[in-house]
Amino acid sequence: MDPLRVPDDVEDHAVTENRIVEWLPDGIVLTTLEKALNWARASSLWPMTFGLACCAIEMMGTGMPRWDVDRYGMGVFRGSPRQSDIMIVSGTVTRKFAPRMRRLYDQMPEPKYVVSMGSCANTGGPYRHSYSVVKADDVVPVDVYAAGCAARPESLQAAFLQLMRKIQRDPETKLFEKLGPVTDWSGTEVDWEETFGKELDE
Amino acid sequence: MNATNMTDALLNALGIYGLEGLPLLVAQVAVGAILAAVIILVIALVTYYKRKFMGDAAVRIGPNRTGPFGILIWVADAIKLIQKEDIVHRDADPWVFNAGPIVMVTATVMTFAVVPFGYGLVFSNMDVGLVYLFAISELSLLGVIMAGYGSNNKWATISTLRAVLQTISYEITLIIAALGVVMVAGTFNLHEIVLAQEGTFFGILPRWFVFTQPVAFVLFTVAMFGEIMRNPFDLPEAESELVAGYYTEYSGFKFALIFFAEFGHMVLATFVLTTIFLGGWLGPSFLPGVLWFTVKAYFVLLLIFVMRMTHPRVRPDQMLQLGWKGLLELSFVNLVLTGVVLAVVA
Amino acid sequence: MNKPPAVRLFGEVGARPGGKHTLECDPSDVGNVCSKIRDAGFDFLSFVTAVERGDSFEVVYHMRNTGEWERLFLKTEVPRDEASLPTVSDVWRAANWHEREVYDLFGVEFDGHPKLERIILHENWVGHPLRKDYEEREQDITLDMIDLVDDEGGEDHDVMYVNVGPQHPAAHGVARIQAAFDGEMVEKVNFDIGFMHRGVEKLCETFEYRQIVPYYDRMDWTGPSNVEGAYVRAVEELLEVEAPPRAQYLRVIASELGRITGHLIGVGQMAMDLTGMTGVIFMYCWREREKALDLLDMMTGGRLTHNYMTIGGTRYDLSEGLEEKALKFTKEMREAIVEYHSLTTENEVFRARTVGTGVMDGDLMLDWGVTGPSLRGSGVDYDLRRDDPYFLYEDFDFDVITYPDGGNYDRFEVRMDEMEESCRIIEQALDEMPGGDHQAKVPKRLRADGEHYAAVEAPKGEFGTYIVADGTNKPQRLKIRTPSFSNIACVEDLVRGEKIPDLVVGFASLDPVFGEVDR
Amino acid sequence: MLRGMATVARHVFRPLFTEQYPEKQLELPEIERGRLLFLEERCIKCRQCERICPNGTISMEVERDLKSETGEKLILREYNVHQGSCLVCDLCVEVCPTDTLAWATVYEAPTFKREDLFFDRERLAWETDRVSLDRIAESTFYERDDYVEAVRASREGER
Repeated sequence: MDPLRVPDDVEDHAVTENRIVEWLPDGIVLTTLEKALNWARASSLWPMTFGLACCAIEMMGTGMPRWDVDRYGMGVFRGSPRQSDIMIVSGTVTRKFAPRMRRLYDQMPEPKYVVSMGSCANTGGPYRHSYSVVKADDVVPVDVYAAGCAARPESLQAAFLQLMRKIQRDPETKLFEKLGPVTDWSGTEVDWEETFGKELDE
Repeated sequence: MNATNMTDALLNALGIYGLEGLPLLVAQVAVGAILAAVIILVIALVTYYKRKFMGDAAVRIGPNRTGPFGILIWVADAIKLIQKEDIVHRDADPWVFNAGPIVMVTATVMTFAVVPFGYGLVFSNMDVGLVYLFAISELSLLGVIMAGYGSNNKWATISTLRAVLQTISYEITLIIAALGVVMVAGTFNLHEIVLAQEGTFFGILPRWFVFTQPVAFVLFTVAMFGEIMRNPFDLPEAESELVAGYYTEYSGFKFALIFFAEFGHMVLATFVLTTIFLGGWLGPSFLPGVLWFTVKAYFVLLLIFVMRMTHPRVRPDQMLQLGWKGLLELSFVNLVLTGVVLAVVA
Repeated sequence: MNKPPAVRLFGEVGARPGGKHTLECDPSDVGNVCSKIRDAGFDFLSFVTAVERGDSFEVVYHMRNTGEWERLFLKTEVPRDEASLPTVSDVWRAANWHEREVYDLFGVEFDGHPKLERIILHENWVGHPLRKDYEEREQDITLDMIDLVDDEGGEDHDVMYVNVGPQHPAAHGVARIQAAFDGEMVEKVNFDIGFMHRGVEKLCETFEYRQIVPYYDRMDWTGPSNVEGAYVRAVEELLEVEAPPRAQYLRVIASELGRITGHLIGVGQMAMDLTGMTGVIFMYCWREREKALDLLDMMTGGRLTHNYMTIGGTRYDLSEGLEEKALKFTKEMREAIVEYHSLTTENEVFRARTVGTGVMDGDLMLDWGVTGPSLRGSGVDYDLRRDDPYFLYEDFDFDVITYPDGGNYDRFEVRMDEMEESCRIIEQALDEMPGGDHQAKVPKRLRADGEHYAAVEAPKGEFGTYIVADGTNKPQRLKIRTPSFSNIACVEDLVRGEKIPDLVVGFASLDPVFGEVDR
Repeated sequence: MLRGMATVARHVFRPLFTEQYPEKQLELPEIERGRLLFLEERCIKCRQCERICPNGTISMEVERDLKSETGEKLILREYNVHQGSCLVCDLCVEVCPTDTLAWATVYEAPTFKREDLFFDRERLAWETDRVSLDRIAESTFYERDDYVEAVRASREGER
């Protein structure tokens, strides 16, 4: 077995179930509360100061005046994994670094999200035939993949917006008018239940 | 509003008179809780304002998506932090670790009790207000020590050592500088200290202690920056060196408490500076006193923000050098001079 | 003195001449020969590497005489089975890390080396990847193999061992500094690098010559356009292709824009390490950087990874409207530099923090192999743009900035002033832009033979490429000499006895980029 | 010290530098390399792009068909571009003799699954048609208006 693979017993965190809601009885407050919680989670994603390679520079740029992710409430970069909500895998994940990255991920409190930024993190990118490079999703479960090499700040922001959508589980939410409904490659709209329903039920 | 105690004033305003014993206690606690909530709201708004102002100064926008102008961002932050997983890691000392933030927040909120926001608008009009203020605000250092020790983390340890060093070094200057004011005003009661600043020199210059005690003002401001651990004295939480200082290991709700306590401390400092040196609520009568107080505190807050954005932090040894070899001597000199002048004038 | 050094020296040091700039000797003599070479004035060791030649490894040393601008290669062959030779880390300190790297990637052992351990790969790694017969296999690296603290030092309870990194706000990427703190004092630091090792050198052996350029972009991600030059220059000189003057001027513009973007990050990050994340100076630096990136985007079609220089020219001609935008930018840049100064060097706290800390004198810096602004901050007047001109840099009028004291403050100031010089060069280049084509005629299939080393002055220092070609369309070995790798080696001397905050600042003042360090 | 604070204070009143991304997008230069497009009708199956691609982002499958009715000797079976590993280096576009490949200034591609970054032949055609044809048509850089028109016409005919 590849030692860097995610062990099976780690719960698929992709959309983590809400602990508070779990023990509440089904009914009145549930949906409203859940909506409020998801809104709060989506509006206050604090990223970890976690730069790897070239994309890290663009990630930093995304936090800087020109693009200013603080607009989405993401401007609070935290140095400590304990206080951050989102890990941006901004660059090549090497074999030597992968165990450390996994540990950082484990140190983050639930609910936590991972954005894989750029070709290196997505597939190994330019270095995919190298002896020392692994993919981001070999190590941690990834929520959103942002393409590009290096991913432009807009591309990363689009990924953030998609992630917020995913957290809110609402294809129609107002925050993201520009992006339109989620479509798959053939242009048909994604069935939200089908894509995320499994995670919702668990 | 003649009562000099906000609790009584509020009870009077609600038409509740003459309570005694347990009902009085209950009523006071209830009113106190409401007022504490107001303070908490103010501090929360300050966190929002800070992000907006910092954005402005860096030619960017700051939060603008959550609610109108992003004003709900602190709500989102708070809800998110409260529902986050609370991690107490294996090597931590759970009791000390958990109690630290609570001590910090309690100490911070308690200190607001003696700050007069307007004429008669003070939660508790103590005669030893200033002493109470310094004593209780020091309690939050205990919280810092508990947090740093309980975390069992090396960065937190270094940070705690720095915090203790720094607070001890600047506390003395802070108190001695304030003593100059106390000597002139002749009282420890904050409410009366403000009243002692009434009137003007030559009809223009207000009789604020910033003008009668300028050296003390400068010393107090510098020591205050040391005390609230903001740039250029933010050694304990130096992000680029110590990750997040003594709260490196905190997550979720406890982190929110610490965050809140830090901001509370900052807001408190602005209030105290306003009260002692800038004449509190005093000002031309076309605005109510509370508003004058707010305006003054706002400018002090701006000063803190701008300092924070502009200045690098000093090194620990430089911090100690400044504290023990500069400020302390000056503060004593100021104290003696004030005494001499007062004796001569009397 | 006009004779090439190899001819002049070979009798003196007891080695055979192997070419114009090359000496050869037996492996057992290396230590002896090297100390003689050093005595002859070669004070700067650029790199040490190995090349596989059938059944043996050829170990190559490249030295420089910074006073008179001479260069020298020393080669020696060791058999593959018992690859071992004496160390030269006592001759040049710079050899320390380079020899460890050769040991790590080739398995060549250096007798008498103070710390011959793996430097880039994980200590449990099996095999030496740059050997031609290396087979990729499952490496046994798992979660529980994270050694948290290096506990050497035993029972000394006054000393606290701390890991700074690999994930730390001041790690500038992913470096692990194992530090021993005595209270606030830094007793000892030990670097653990290689977290960003992507195996570029091995990959490049499988690429055709023109496929390698984009990989250079991804090494120094703060100013990629300079780094492309290092490769393009080496290949052009090897193939004896000459790019037309217009292309050279375009390359100069791209390089200098890249230098500005690189220095803005260097300056901003150092200021941020001093101020904390709430400081505005880094944000202001990024504002100017975005403008420069826009220009590069217009010029090259990519914001960060340009792939602009081709062998024999540039990919695109000067885009329309770039000239006036660039002139506007240089004007704004000069204004911005005044603002940066008001926030940093004119600030008393900043001066108190940086002047006189992290001081290292020029000779020691050279001994460690430090180049670039970090070296010039120690008063050594050494700039490849002037001393070994490329891309027609000799046409331009610019000053080489040096500051005398060698502290953190001086290194910071060098970067600030170099940005102004870059603005000057850009203006000159736009002003005197020659006409003509931007791409020379180059055969589609490139085949090269021989070996060559060429370097450019990247924002961090001397960025060089050592190509060994074997007549096919792929290089047989490509050694990339990166400035940051040599620069950060000196940190252990730089910060010893300083305080924790100065460890962070001293490290930042060298402006390391980990794509370069680890490749 | 005070000058630094003055600088900061001055910036409070400066115009903002921020681009509000989702509402406002930058005008990118025409040579911006965003996403790779494949205009299949032009392809002569020479496989040069596949060969020049450094990391195997482009992969194609060509079959030799000597008895073809259309007269073409080579038939393109597969043409895949893995956007997830593309390093936007421009080598394939440069090497293509018939301008089959082109760049669109499209950069947003957040996906929830890694497989969604994989573009096979069908998807490339769709992508070329929907996302980027307009942008290419507006661009003078590629000088292929006629071709874009032709592709669009043929697509509409198919529907």
